[in-house]
Amino acid sequence: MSLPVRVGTLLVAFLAVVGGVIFVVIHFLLAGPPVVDYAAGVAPGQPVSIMLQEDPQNTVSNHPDWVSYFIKDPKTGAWVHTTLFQVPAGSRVNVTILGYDGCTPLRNPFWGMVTGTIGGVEDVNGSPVSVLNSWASCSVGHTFSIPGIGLNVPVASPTTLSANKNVCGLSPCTSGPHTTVTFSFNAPKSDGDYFWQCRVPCGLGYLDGFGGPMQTIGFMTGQMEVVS
Amino acid sequence: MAAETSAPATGAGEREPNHGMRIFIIWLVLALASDLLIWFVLGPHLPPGDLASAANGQQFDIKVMSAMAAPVMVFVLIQFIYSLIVWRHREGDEEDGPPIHGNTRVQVTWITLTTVIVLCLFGFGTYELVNGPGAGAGSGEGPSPIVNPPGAELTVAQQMAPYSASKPLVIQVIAQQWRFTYRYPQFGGFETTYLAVPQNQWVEFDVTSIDVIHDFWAYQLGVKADADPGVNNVAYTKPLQLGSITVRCDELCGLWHGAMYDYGSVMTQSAFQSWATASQAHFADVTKMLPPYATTYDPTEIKQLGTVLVKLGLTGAGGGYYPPNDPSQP
Amino acid sequence: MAEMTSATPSGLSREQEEEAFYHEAALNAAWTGSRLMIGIVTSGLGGFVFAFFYLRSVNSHGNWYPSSLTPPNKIEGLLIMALTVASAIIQSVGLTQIKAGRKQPWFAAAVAALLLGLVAAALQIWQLTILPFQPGQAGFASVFVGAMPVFALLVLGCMVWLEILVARSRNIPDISFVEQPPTFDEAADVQRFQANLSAFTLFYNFTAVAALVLWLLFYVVH
Amino acid sequence: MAIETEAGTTQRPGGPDPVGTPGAGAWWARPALHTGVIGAIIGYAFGHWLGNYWAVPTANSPAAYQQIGTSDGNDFAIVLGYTFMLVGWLIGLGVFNDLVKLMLGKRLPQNGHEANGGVAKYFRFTLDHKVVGIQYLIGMIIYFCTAGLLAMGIRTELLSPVHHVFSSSVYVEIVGEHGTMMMMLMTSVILGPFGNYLIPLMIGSKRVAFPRIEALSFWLTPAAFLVLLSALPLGGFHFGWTGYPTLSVQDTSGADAYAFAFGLMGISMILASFNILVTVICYRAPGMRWGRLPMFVWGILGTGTMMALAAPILSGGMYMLLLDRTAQTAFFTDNLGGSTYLYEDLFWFFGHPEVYILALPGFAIVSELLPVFTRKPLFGYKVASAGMIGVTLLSFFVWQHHLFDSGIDPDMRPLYMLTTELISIPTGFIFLVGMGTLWKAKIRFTVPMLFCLAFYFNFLIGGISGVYLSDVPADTTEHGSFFVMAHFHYTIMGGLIFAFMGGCYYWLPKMMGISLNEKLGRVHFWLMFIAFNSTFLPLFAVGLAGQPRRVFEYARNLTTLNDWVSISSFFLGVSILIFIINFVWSTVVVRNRETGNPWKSRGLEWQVSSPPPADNFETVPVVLSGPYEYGVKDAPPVADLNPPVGVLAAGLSESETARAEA
Repeated sequence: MSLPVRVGTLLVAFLAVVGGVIFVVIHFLLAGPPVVDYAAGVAPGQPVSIMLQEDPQNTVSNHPDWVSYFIKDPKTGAWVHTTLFQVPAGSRVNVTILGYDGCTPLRNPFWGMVTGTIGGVEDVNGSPVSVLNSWASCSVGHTFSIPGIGLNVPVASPTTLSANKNVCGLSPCTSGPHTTVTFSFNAPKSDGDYFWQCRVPCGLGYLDGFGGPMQTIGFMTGQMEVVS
Repeated sequence: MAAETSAPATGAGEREPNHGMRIFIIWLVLALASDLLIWFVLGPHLPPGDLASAANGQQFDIKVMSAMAAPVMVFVLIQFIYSLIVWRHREGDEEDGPPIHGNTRVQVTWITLTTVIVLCLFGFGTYELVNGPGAGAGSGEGPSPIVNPPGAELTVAQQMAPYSASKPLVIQVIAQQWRFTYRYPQFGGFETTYLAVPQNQWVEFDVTSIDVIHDFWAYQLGVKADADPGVNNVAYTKPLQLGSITVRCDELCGLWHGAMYDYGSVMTQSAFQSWATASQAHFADVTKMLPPYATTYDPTEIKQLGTVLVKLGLTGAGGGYYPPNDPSQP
Repeated sequence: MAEMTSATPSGLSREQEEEAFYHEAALNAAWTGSRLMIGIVTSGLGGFVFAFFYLRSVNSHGNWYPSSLTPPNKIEGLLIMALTVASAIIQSVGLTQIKAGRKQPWFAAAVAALLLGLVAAALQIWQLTILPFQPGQAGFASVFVGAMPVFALLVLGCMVWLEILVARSRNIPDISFVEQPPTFDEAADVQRFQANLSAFTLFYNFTAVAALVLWLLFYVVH
Repeated sequence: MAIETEAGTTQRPGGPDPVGTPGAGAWWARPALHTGVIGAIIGYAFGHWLGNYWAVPTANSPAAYQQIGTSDGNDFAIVLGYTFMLVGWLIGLGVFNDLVKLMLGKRLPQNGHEANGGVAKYFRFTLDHKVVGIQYLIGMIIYFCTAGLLAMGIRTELLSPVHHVFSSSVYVEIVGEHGTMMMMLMTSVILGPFGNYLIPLMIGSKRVAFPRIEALSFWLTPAAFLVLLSALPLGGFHFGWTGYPTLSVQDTSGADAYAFAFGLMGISMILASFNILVTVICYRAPGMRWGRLPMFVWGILGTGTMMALAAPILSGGMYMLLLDRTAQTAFFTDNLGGSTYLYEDLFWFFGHPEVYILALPGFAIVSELLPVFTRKPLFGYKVASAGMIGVTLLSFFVWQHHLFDSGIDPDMRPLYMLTTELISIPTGFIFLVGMGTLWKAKIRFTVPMLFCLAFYFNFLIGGISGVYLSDVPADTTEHGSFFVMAHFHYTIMGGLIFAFMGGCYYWLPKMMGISLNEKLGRVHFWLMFIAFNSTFLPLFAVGLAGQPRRVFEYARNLTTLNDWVSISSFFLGVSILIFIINFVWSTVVVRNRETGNPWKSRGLEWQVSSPPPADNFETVPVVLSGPYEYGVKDAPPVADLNPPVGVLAAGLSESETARAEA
């Protein structure tokens, strides 16, 4: 091969490699679900109200059988398929979670205890509760736990057999048997990313129930980004 | 390396200096200096510190290993640097070097010396493991440790006996994705996320997991033990000073492995006892829900499962990965 | 290289000499290679044997071999093992024949061994489709489901090798096994065939031993 | 055998390629890379369809593999897809052509001529060990750079303890991809290119024992590489390179890619080592006694032995993992009679020899190069070879030191402490040999020599830190921390990769007939040496200060050290980039021809022209003396390249001569 051909081939190969790397980085490594911003327009220290729902499936993704959280966008009011949200530093966060999913026993019943909320309780359909027993009764659907700030809230589930067999079938859920869980906690004063997760083994079809949606951001685990 | 630096070297025609003696003297000075430095200056600050007996033992081991290694390293480095400077190729010299194929005395000496050093280190390490201050060096020894502190409690009945300051404190470490919880069987078996240990008392960690493999690493206590599902991995340490403890998971356990850490503290005897009693009361409600204390747990088989759950087709807290007719469904 | 083909004291040209040199190296390679293969496969099967004894000694949750486990059919197991061993024995007997210069008896034995081996592998695969237990039902079940396809694959691989030998032997006249063939090429061919056959026999007999060991583990010891 | 000489053709050592002769028919009709890719695509599609067809629960068999329905992931389809993809890839490359011919009773030509296929031959399944060597070389550089880029990603994330560039999921994916790619593919970084290319030349052989197996071993590596990368679109795998269950059984489909690729690479290792071992044992030239074997060959012999005996365990372990993930066996699930310790034992029974598979070729290269650039015989030839044999043997008896804290057999720990510390004795031999060879030498600071010297420096730190890890109490702090990470980067990156670079600068004139730019080479060396040490030396401190491996959040007081390391690592990346530029510039653009023996080496491979003739040697050489007789008065030349006719015949066995005469 002559020199121009060789150099030309080299250039093409070089561009192909650079293009490939950029594609992989953007498409696979930096891609992720959107972040729902609860901090925009809220002065630091002011309370924010966030709303989540947990669904027995996720028919808007390519994993229709995976359980999933959805977060309500404060601006549009639409349910967003993500588990990332931003709150202002040092503010009181009022959380409402709509539990549309049925019950499952916790792997460790210890997580049936409410910790880290203001007052140490959560309100299940309006009445305060501090402990839910997921082994003896059908009471816990999922949990909302932020270990970094010691927060653990078991999200109650519909307790009757018929309700559990007739959970909503289309996400984001708008109707069907569900519970409403509310609680408040104080966001940390310094900014940073705090991961949150569910502790119920709800990754059905995965060993220990902890694969799939449990370890995929956008389904049952995500991050609370504290911004100041 | 010092390859490019030009240092004064003996000319070719001059009397051959005694290279061996030169290297030996340089080595002696530097080795001595580095050993003194390691032992007296660096030694007391070496990780993981001296908060607990196991940590202390590890610090001592690292100190001794460093003191042993430094002369060896210094020797090899000096030998290399000296050779590179003195015997570098000179411009215009196209002759080959002297045909030295080997030297039996040097070879035998080297092999003997390295063997002796290695065997000494082995003897030292074994002594430290078996008889050192750390009782098993703070590492996980499995369900039946060979090195136990006095009064170690290895059966469930022994571990659940009421707390006494004269016996080791038993703490069960339960690892799960992605949090450690600590269970204190001597205080009614309450479970908490905070690790508190008393000063000047042996602590027995019974480490287990209810899902994948984790590793319990209480850095300042000098304790590291894998948390395997279905296995009770025992490790001992004796906190000697008051202070805070960092606990990290040291075995990749999935998505949030990097965020699986928490903190604890070494308290005085009395502070610990009042903390434990208060916690026992605080967690009383949730303690009633916990499975009876055992060395390992199998959440895929839950004896007290509610009727609605059973009617839903659930037998335990598993993922239903294995088919329903298998004996267990983790 | 034509200019180097001058005669030598041994009567060989350089070309022939090199040919002979690499011919001998190839014969040695068959010998060495078969032994090394046995080492490699021993190591591979050793993993399963280790798994067998490790899980058996741990007996985690009493689930190594629970009483609820229906064992694999003993007759099937015995048959698979016996067919493999018989195949290896028949082929080995055939080898003594061809070494004594009788190709046809070996050929018949090899074809028979080939059929028996294929039947054994097929039986093994069939057995795996009708097992009376779930793969994850017990430690024993897991090791069985893991090891047996590897064993079947091993036997199948041996049968491919044997088929190659059978196919190749058809191109070699019977008389070549009785007396030295006339040309260098033909002689080399026969020798390579014989070296290959010896290597195969050794490896296949090893496979038969492996069959016996696996049978003992899964049907007798368990 | 009839040897027709045709104009414009050269003899190929392995015989004609099974994929046809160049010039015979259109290029696209002959098996090569593109047909392999087509075969792979067809194979994957078929396998994937089969997996969906067979395993997805239907109305008739709802219970079987019900997890596929609930988990939204059919691992059967993916694993079968990979399997058939591999088969299609190999069929497309023409790997099975000769097997089919043999099964049909046809003879394969043992010898033959073939036109020099130009660049095209490098994209084909070929029986020429020199082509395979070059293929390996390019392949290994690509794999190394891919994994290296991922390492840059890791260090970018670790710039800050709280603010994240990647999500934790992607971070763990990158860590796993980097580790696995390096650990599985770099096993062949020296045995592949230099071993396959140079071993026949070094032992004076015109051929290798099993050219088809050798070529197959290479063509499995791109498959393993791409399968491993395919984990990214599948969602990655989140358990590092060790793949401990039950995490790896629990993970999503990316785990299939990990297990399949790693197991496949195990097979490639077995095949490569099988060919090399038999070649060294059976194809040495007359006079190439064991006592005259170059050190490089000794090292590769040890490496091959470890590969051949350890890699089957790896492939077996990965196969069990795949079964647990697909067929729902329970090898590693404790509730069902399995044990995670089983995997840990199987993995490390391979994994520890593997560490020496990665170290020994480095020893081999430096011991080979040192005499050339000191112009002295190797000091203590027997000690050096004994060291390599010792490392090989001992490497099988140390694996449980990875499990000191795991809770297995506490009473076995002193034993493994002993074996682990013992292995530093044969490793020390290599240092003795190095120091002895430098003694009173005439040291030439060429680029390859610089890399060799850096090897000794880096491996000294790597080796000594390894002794800390063998001590159970000290290991309790260091296990699983960045200390371990720094330790094995010192031995593998600082050892193996530095030696590999030295080998590149030293042997590229031989292999390609092209010398690399020396100025750039020096810049590459100094930058790489300084950046490497600046990257990994602080990590010992980071580890001792309590930072575990594979975390994306770390203590804030370690930020400065981590930032220092990250920035150094970017310089390390730049140094590799300089190497790539040098490599590409020298081989593609400038092409500075080098045909002779630029290093005045006595190595047998340097006695023939560069690059060597197609058949390696005009005639089979007769080796007359050892390879390191520098400065020895009246030392005979290393070999008689044109021995009188009859010498070869004299070495043959009686019957052989008699038969040949007939």
